[in-house]
Amino acid sequence: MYADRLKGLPLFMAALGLLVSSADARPAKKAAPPKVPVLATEDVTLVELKDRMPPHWVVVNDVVFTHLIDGRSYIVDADSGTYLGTVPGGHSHVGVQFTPDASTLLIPATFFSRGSRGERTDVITWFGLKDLMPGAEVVIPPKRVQALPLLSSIPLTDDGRFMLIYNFTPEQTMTVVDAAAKTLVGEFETPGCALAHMTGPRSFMMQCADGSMQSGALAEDGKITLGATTPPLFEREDPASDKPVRIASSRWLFITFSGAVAEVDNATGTPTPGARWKLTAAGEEAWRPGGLQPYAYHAPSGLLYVLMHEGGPGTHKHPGTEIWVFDVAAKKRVARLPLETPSTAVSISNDADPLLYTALFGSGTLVVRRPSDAAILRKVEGLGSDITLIQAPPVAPAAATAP
Amino acid sequence: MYADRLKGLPLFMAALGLLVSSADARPAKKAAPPKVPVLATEDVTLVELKDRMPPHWVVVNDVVFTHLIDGRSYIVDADSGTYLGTVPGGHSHVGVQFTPDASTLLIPATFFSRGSRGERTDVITWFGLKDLMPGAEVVIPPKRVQALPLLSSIPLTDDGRFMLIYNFTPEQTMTVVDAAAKTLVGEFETPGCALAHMTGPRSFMMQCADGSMQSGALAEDGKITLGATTPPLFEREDPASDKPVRIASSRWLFITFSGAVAEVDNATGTPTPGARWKLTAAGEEAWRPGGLQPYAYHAPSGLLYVLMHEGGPGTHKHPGTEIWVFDVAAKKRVARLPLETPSTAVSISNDADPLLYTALFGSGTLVVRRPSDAAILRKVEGLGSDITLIQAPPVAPAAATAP
Amino acid sequence: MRRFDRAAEYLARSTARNTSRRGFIGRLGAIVTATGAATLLPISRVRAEKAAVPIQVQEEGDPNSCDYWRYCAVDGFLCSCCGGSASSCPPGTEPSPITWLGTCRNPTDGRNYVISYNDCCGKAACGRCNCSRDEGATPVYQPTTANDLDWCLGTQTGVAYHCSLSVVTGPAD
Amino acid sequence: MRRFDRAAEYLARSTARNTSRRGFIGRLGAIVTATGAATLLPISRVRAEKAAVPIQVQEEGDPNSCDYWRYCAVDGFLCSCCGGSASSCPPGTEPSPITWLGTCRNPTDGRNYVISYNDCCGKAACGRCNCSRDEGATPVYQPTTANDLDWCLGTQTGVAYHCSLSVVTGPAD
Repeated sequence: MYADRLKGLPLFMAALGLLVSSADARPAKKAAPPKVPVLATEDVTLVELKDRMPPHWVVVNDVVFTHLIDGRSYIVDADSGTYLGTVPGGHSHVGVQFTPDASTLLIPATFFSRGSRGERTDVITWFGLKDLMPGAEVVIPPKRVQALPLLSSIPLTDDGRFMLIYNFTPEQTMTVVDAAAKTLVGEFETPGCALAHMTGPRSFMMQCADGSMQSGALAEDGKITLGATTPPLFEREDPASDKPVRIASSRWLFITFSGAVAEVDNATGTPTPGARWKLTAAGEEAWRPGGLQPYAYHAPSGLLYVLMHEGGPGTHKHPGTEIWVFDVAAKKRVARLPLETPSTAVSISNDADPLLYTALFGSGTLVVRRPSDAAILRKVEGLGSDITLIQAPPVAPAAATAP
Repeated sequence: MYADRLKGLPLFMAALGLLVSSADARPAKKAAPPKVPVLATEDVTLVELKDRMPPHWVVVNDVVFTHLIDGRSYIVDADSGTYLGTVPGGHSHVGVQFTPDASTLLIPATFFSRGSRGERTDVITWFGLKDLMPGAEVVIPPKRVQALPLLSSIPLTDDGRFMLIYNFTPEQTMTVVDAAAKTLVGEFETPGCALAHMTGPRSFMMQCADGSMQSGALAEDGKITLGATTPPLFEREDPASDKPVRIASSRWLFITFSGAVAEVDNATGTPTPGARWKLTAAGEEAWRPGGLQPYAYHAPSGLLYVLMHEGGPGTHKHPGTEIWVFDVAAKKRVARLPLETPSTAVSISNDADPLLYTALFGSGTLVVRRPSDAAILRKVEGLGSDITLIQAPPVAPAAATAP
Repeated sequence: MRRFDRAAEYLARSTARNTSRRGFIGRLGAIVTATGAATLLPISRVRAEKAAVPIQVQEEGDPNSCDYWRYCAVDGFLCSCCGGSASSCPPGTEPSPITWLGTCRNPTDGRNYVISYNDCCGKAACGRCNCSRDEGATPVYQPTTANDLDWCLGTQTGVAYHCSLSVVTGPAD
Repeated sequence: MRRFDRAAEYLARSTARNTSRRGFIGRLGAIVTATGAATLLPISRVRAEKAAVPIQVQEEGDPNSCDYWRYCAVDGFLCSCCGGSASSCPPGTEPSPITWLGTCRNPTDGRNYVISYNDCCGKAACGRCNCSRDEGATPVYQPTTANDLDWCLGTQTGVAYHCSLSVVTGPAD
């Protein structure tokens, strides 16, 4: 609407001798009569992204350890290596949850009224992928666990209906949000147990301080009831990582600091231990999994990618120097891929022709690799300070989609 | 009060076999019978600083350009090179104002209810040097100019009674806060003019868009009335920097981008132009002042320290490669001190035996120098991301001290 | 689109509000009142695009590089590196409706152009491709040509600065 | 001092509140209810000091270095580099009243000591001397020995994490 009025503006301002006088300050150099047409006056435009996240777009999370209140996620097109945009987090940023149709990002965040002090407010905010603008917001109890990022502290049910938020104050509770109605359902006590690993549309498992598993279920209204508990499955000396790997709807692999694997199935609502095996063979005991995101599972191929390094106890956050690839069904290593740069995070896209991703905390660089040999396809640099988790979007539309 | 109850705690916990079991995980190595006494159980303590800022302590401001909501100031003991602590700023952090007795820091800050979005709140917060805790707070109109840091956008009157905050929305106004009563006085229109350079207990000068100076005065209740205006004193082609230098209570040096100096005195309430001279001599026209804090004036010696570099128009933010030292009364250069590292900020302590400070934006390093030859005495590294302004505290107690 | 209608409304309201006040009618305000606040709006239209709008065909240079000719007076993160382009704001941001202007010489045609350095706003700083060139930039008390100011002040989303555009508004000569 | 009285009050209130609730009485809570919440307080006294309290005379090593023996299980910014020391919080922060414990071997006397890794809280991250050693640290579902958790949760000033202490609470052997 301003186009006509603005056409004469530069001329007007030049006449005023005020706004464009900086040009006059430079030595006036008589240009040869230009042969090219004058550049057109441009509009300011605003980029829109797609309606849904393509399989090879990826969300890279930055916790910004030195400025923890300014955590954020970057969206990158891994096929082209293009930086597409950013979505804001908050203090102690974890990551996003994709709606099943990959159209929307749900981001839990913590804010203070005065930067790093003052009244604390925790919210979940909906960001449409297309415009990356903050949409609906639900205020939740200001108790969200503040820790190194764990996706199982903010799970979304497979159908996108409920979001669960693990609280630690140090009382342990779980907040439930109705993601369809965009309302708070409530806060439920989960004494002694942490995180929620989804095992079905309305069921999950928690990990408990004594090494046991606790099952939980959401009613149709989102209320949580706790169910059966296993005996302790792990020794205190070699605990299972708090970053287990989901290999089927109800089945997870819990992997200890030393690389022992235990499968647990919660299909019946009672966590049931299954096969046990090891990532390392005889003679490989010096190798351990490590990093902030040491495991990536590719469902279409049944392959598990693990960041491995040589190190003793207490090195569970050390970066991996190799990626070991396992056929989970066969419980067998199928490849050992050295990395030219150590990495603290590994991830893989969920499509049939996947891209493998790695990053080193502090590098600000996402490395896009060929899964078969970890060969570098491209690097995307300048991704902030402290990359923690790399998240590939869901590919197949889930059975139900949240409105 | 818990001391007695806690004495047995470690033992108790060891007996529980829970909290200290990590020790058990390590190979038990029988130590030779120790000859040294067992380490004492320690208390957690909290460091207190001094009641007043010594002359050689210095405040180093970090705007954190990549995470603008987390600006802050670092406090450093420049004699020892020790990092003493930090005080928080907010979005687009400028710096602090010292109370005349150097006991308290007043910090204007901008916050948003959701990190970098949401409702904006601007406040002034009092931080006692001794405990660096946020004390009183006055909420001001959320209009504080957001710009590269300028101390004349947040001046305190010499007696510490009123704080002035320059607003740009783009309407130009000045907020006044009663720093004694810790209340908001009001917001006053200052059309066409910016910043406030204090020229007496209740008077100041502003710089105006047409190159003129506007005088202003505060009544005893803090209300601002505007007074006399000068004709334009500077050409648009070579504007005076917005970082003038105060050389006496009512007198300021305004220095243009090319290094022309104009003194203006507001003793009478009518800004009166005085001497004009140049930083550069014949043949030195290629040299210009530059940086984010290009000038430091040392009142006891009457010496002006200027960051100079070789460069043409448009280089007014370029780092200085030399410090030129001028005797202001004589309008004469007395030294030319090459710097081994370019610097964007220069400052000097206000005592009779001063330390000279420099920093380069992005380096995170404060360099402490001998004023006579700019020789490096020590460096303080790890001071965040983006050092903008270096502030030395007042030395002599001012005539009046605010309660 | 909705957001920019709102921004235009804001400015309209802002102008209306200020006709009866001195605050906006000073040495700076003179420009505004003489022509209506809208003339401080180098944004003629803002439309959403499926992709960042590239530079014009007869241009040369790399808009991801600080050397690119339009950036002669920029100071900030280049939107080209942040999911936008020299004239497109990244998704999820809002262009500042008012801003400051510089003049740069296009090496391809030898002409000087008035460049509008609108900020894209409402998200934390992008942090990529920091570029400070400052040619013709003035101190903050001359705001219409000052690049030290955060120009997000007219936006709905608040003053948080994300990145800077460099939009061709027309020839200067 | 006032602040820590408040912290103690908080915990006292918190315990009282929880005696009638299941939330604090689980596998973790058992420890608490058996002994009273105060036993989760490795802070026996907190007093203000004019200077950071140095390491003990019979110790060796540089507390500004990540190699220093007490840091065997730390994960964060060392308060020693932030205006404090291994046992002193920097000015303007508040020690976390509850925390997690590790066990480290003092090379000078060959003894193992229980180290309390209290966080200093209420200010943005210090950013100096980041140190991650993790010996004996457990996953977050075993919180009493987990260093991935922000332990500022019991403070008055909020959960903002500034830096980490490494306080000798006694011999472990």
